[in-house]
Amino acid sequence: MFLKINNLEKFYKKDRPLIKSLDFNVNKGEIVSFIGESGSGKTTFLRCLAGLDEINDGSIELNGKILNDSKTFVESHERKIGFVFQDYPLFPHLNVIDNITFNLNSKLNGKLDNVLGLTGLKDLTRSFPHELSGGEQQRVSIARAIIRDPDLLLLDEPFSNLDSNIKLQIKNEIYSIIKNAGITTILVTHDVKESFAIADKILIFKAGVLQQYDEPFNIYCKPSNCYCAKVLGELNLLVINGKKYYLRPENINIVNSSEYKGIVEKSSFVGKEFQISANFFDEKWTLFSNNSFKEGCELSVSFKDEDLIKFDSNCENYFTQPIDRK
Amino acid sequence: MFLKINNLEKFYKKDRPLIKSLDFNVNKGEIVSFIGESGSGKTTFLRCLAGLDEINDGSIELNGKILNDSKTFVESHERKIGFVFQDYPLFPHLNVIDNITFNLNSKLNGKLDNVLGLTGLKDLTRSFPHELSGGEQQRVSIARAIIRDPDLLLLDEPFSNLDSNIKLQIKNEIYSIIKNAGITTILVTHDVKESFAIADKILIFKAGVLQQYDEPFNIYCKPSNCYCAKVLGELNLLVINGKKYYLRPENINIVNSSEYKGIVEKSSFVGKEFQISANFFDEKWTLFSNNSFKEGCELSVSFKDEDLIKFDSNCENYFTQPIDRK
Amino acid sequence: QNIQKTNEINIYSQRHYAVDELQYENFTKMTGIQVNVTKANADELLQRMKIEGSSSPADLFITVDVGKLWQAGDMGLLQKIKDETITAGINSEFLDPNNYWIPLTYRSRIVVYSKERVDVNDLSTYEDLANEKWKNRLLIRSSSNSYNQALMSSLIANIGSDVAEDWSTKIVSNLAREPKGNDRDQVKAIASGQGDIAVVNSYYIGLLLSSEKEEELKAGNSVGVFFPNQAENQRGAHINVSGIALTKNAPNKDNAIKLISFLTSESAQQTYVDNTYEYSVNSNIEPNEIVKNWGDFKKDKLDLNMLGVKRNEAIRIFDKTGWK
Amino acid sequence: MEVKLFKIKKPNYGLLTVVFLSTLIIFPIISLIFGSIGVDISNFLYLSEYLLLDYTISTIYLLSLTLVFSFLFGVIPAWLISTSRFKGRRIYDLLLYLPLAIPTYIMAFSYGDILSFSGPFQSFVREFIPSLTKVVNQDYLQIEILAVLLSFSLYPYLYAACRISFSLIGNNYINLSKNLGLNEINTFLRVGIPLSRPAIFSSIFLISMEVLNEYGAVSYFGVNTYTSGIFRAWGSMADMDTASLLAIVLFLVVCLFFSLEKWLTSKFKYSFKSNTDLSTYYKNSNKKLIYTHISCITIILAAFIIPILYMTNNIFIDFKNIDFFDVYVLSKNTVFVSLASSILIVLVVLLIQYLKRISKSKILNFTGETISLTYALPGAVIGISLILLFSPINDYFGFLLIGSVPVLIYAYFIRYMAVGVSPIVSSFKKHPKKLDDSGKSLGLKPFQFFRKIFFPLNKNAIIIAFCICFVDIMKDLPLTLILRPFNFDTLATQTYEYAIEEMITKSSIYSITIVTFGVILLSILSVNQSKK
Ligand SMILES: Nc1ncnc2c1ncn2[C@@H]1O[C@H](COP(=O)(O)OP(=O)(O)OP(=O)(O)O)[C@@H](O)[C@H]1O
Ligand SMILES: Nc1ncnc2c1ncn2[C@@H]1O[C@H](COP(=O)(O)OP(=O)(O)OP(=O)(O)O)[C@@H](O)[C@H]1O
Ligand SMILES: [Mg+2]
Ligand SMILES: [Mg+2]
Repeated sequence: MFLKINNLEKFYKKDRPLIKSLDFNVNKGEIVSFIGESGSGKTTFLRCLAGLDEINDGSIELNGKILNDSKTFVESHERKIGFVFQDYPLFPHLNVIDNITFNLNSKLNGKLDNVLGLTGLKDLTRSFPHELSGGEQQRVSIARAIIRDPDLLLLDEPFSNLDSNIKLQIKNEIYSIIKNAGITTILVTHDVKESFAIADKILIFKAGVLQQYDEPFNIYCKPSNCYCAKVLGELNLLVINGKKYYLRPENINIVNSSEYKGIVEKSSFVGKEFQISANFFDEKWTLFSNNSFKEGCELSVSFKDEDLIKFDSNCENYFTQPIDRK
Repeated sequence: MFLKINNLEKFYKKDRPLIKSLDFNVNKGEIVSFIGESGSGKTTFLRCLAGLDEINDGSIELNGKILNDSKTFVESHERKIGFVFQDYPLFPHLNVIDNITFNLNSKLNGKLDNVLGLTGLKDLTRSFPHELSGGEQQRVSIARAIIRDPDLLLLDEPFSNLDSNIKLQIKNEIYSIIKNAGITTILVTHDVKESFAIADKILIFKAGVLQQYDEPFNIYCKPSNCYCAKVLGELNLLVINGKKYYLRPENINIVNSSEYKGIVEKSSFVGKEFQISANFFDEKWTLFSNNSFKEGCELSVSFKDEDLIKFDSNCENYFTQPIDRK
Repeated sequence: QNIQKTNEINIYSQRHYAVDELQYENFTKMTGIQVNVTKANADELLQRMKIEGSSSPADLFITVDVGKLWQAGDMGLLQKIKDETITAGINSEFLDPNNYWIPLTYRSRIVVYSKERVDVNDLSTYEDLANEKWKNRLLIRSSSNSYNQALMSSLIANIGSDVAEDWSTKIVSNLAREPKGNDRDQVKAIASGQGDIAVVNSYYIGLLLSSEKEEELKAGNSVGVFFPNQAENQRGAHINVSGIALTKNAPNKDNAIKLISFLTSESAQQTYVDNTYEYSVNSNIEPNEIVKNWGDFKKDKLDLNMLGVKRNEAIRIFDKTGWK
Repeated sequence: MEVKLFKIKKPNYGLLTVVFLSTLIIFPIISLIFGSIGVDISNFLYLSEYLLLDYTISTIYLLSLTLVFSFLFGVIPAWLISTSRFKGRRIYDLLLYLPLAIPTYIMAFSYGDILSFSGPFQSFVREFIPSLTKVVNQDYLQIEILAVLLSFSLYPYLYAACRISFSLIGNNYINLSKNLGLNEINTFLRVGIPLSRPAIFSSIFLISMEVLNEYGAVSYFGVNTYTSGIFRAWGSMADMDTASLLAIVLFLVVCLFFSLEKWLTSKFKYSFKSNTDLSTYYKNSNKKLIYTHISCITIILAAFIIPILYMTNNIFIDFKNIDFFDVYVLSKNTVFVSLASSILIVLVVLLIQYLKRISKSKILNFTGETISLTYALPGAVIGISLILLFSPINDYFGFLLIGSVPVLIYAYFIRYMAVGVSPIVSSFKKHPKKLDDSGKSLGLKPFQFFRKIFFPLNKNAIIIAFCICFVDIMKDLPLTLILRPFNFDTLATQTYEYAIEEMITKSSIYSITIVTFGVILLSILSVNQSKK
């Protein structure tokens, strides 16, 4: 176990714990994607890992060394943790190169070139932060973190301002850097696609509680509760004999006629196919089709019974208290 | 024509024009999505529209009134343009409510509640910016822009820090607000999905030049050049008899055997299906499949000839000079 | 170390004129004794001496207001000086009956008047300034000024506190403007016509009349000097002395005495009058030319210690009667 | 939850240092407060009955007027110069700091003389425009004019702090405000000023304390302020205890305001947003340019050039009597003590602010603020309390601490701490905490932190703090008077001694030397600044 989080608790106001009791481990070299709603405490958690905030209870252990518990607090600068901040603050008095190599004194010419190339900053080395576009600033911030081979890399929405092209490129490069160097990484992102693409494990976090922590495929196929299932993709609710079942949009086929009928509400082109919102049994469903349908059209669909997803009662929503996973 | 951009030119350094000659019109109530690479000048363009920068040549006309040309410059505070900035600055000394209602004095209780509800900020009205998460700050910034019914709404990556749930909700709400009020909107985003979902028109911008400006469906189906085609989705290159053809991943079917064979390089689960990178004729192709394939597997594919996309020679890349579209 | 000690004197002084330095230089030249001076406000110096107590380095205490000398004695900070050689040359009317301090120079608080608008015959005494006829014509500075406090103390001692209080009330109602500015400004105010008579210290007129600035000279020349209470059976003009005293624990007492006798010597007294417009306490020394022109005058014979004794009462009268 | 009794961190040297330093700084106050327990309060009651109400009213009136004028002279030019670029901007920027080098009482005496019957103004009118003689022949010693004169020499505090603060607002907020429909004036009022609240508050505090502690100019103008009460108790009634009691009451009132402000703004932040452009914001219309030039020139002329011309003229008049060797010796003394103390102050302020910034300790935060409060006590009272503090040592060891240069420097250090704090805090509060976080996560150790982030980011403010401290200490009177070694004069004491004896002419060479040092210092540093 490389990174061990034990019963971590964190609050800003005592009566409103933000992180109730977080408990998970990450192996060396793994990339964990941390998924949670806006304001759920993701950044706060990363700050605790980086030593910018103290935890209120529990412990954080990295590489066998306690970083923070009720007795110990290792200062941030002694932790060797790379952090790409959500709002990518850069030092205003330093240009791109100096920001990236800030506090590094060893010769790193080759490496620097490499990092500059991968983040597409070669032409901007002498620019100051305020002369950069949002995405460029973000890339400097990424470059600054990965150039120093941290023990643990924390990425807080690192790609939010990058266009798909450069994002893809950087993502792939970071992936290979991380994997080659075996840097344990925690990636906070809102884009589930991204998580799927590079994460070894996904951690779903909601209401201060870890909801599920597993490999992407497992989460997608065996979500521990309805919330987790929804996070990874849209879910259509179907009530059969008073029992609730869920269906993924891609498992629904549009057929000429069937017992399942609905009314089209909106159909919009999403590239490569149309996304259709329709009303089935008073529930709003989403499905995909290669054709567009007019608003008001009737639509018949079919699906396989094995694609129906069912949750037992305590998983119909999300967990509000930490569950014992041991 | 509500918003008219004529031959707009803008540079920071004279020898490196950022926007070479931009020329397009937007009708009242339309939502235009502005797509361009990181650092291509999108924010700069919005700043010019908002009157925070002066253009170097050409003109901007809103609602029949010249805002900026070689003789006129209407000051920013006289323009009534809503701007959600990319880095969502909030006044640090004002709480959420005061930030949102800054410089509004009319009674707007109902509206305020409405906006707060839609952005999910009801519990945070008394918080100060430094106590907000990244996504919350962004939502305040959105709320602040839409509460004041601008003539023109500029959204610069407004959803970059929002989780899919709240993003969807806000997007839909903004969409209906914009459509109801007939607010002309320019949306800068990196997420092509988003553009498809809410934009009436998409403007693709590259190398200082407008590449294509059309409805989403048209762009997807009739991209004016290779670059535009690529922006909207991945494209696989196929060379037949020395001629270049392109294929969309979704138009490729995996079959048991065919004359088109490739080697799988990586296959990753992206939710609902697997994305497969494979090597076909020394080109890197992307395709989708419901099953995972091992690295090194051989893969046979087929496609319909009508799905092959072909560009004439000057569209094989992107336009580097403004083209005359009249 | 002993030798070093005998070779210096430490002075806490409220006086800060160039002439003082000249005197000390002359003294050092004469005796080889080093003179160390700390110049500050009298009250702060008193406080400092009090706190320092027996470890105070000060040998001598010099002020420009005899009230503070009295106060120092009252606080037990001084020791008596009984040295005939010193007092011999000094006009006995300036001497401290208790021998706590030795006067160095003196000055009078006099009345000046507009030569244009005031008939000098209308002027008579300090008491007369309370007369109705000076309504809105009288100029004087604020009551926080120690010269005014000394003047009031002398009045209390001479005419009793009730009469003095009544006087003060009337003075306030006669004022041409709120008390403000320094003594020179009172003269300038007469020149500019804001008032007709003013109460000022004598040497400021000397300063004005010797000014290098033409306009100041004009202002100085526009007023006449009048010494009040000069008539027969009147007590004479109010005076105040600048004096020196030996501290209780003076570490260099012998040197200190030497300095005192030097400063009271005729040559040093001559140096004073040559450089300032004060009067010498030695009757043999004639004042500066400008000052001499005003003529001789009768001085109030009041025990100068009264200027300190009555100080507190004076202030309360000021406050009560609204003299700002 | 378990109770955390022991948190094994490294011993918090930072905290210890700060507590030690601030104890050093507020010790005299504490001793004063304890010393005043159980003193005879009859004089105090007497004063409060007869005078305090009166004194308080005129204090408040004078203070309000002075603050209004200082605001006009300080804040508006600071905004204009920070947010626009025009020819002459740099020279205005330099000149606008300089009136600080003119002591308030010199400003008052000079203008008193300039405007008086025999002054150049009235003489000129009498000579050349006799018809106006009646109009200009006024009593100029009015409280309103005093307020203007005080603000002439005090506005630079506001100017300096606002200049720092305004230039660190960041394009980002300015753009936001433009976009939300505010024109420049409204941006100034609704964004510039609120975002500079710490700067404005701390300099208003400095100015208020200067006004409250001002005695020379105030009594010359016949205005009785609270301080007059203190000196009346002390000087005239020979009652030091009452004087300290009054000083303590004032001190407590100030503390109250201070805490109130801290409490009110505890949640506010004033930093700019990171990655923002900090330079140029507003275009200059011709109208605005004219206005800018007129306002800057008027202020510089009235607050600096005229008094300087007056002094220079005096010097020529009195040229033959000037003892240049004396001027040289005094300059040496003055520069030495000012330099030593201002370096010390800037270092300590930096240390404390820096530790405050990197630590989350509440105690540190608290002490960091309190050290400015010593400024609320009149210098003379601090002087006496130091004598009180050191005389036992004198007794005990048998050597003299009081009246030695180290104690004098210590006294300056205590008293002028607030002057150094103001610009540095204004600047520190402007820099986003995010930068600290980045630095920490990039592995900066505390000292490196200072060298690599705080120093470069706050360099301007540090330079300005140093200059202002230096100039202020050069002007110091009450502390120097009472605590200086034997035979030790400074330019300020000499200026004062002549001025108080109504020999302004003679004092001019000394005051102009003070100003000259101020000019030299500011020029060197501003040249240094512009290299950047
Ligand atoms: N200093 C603070 N004081 C009080 N509350 C705070 C503070 N910082 C953050 N919060 C609150 O804690 C919650 C979690 O914040 P955090 O930044 O960790 O969210 P997040 O998961 O990163 O969200 P996002 O995806 O929007 O960035 C938010 O609701 C925020 O309002
Ligand atoms: N003040 C400036 N001075 C010089 N160059 C600048 C300045 N501001 C921006 N630039 C440059 O202009 C280019 C365009 O910047 P802009 O912010 O418009 O990009 P953008 O399209 O918004 O990119 P992103 O998607 O990354 O936000 C960038 O390469 C940037 O480096
Ligand atoms: Mg966050
Ligand atoms: Mg941008």
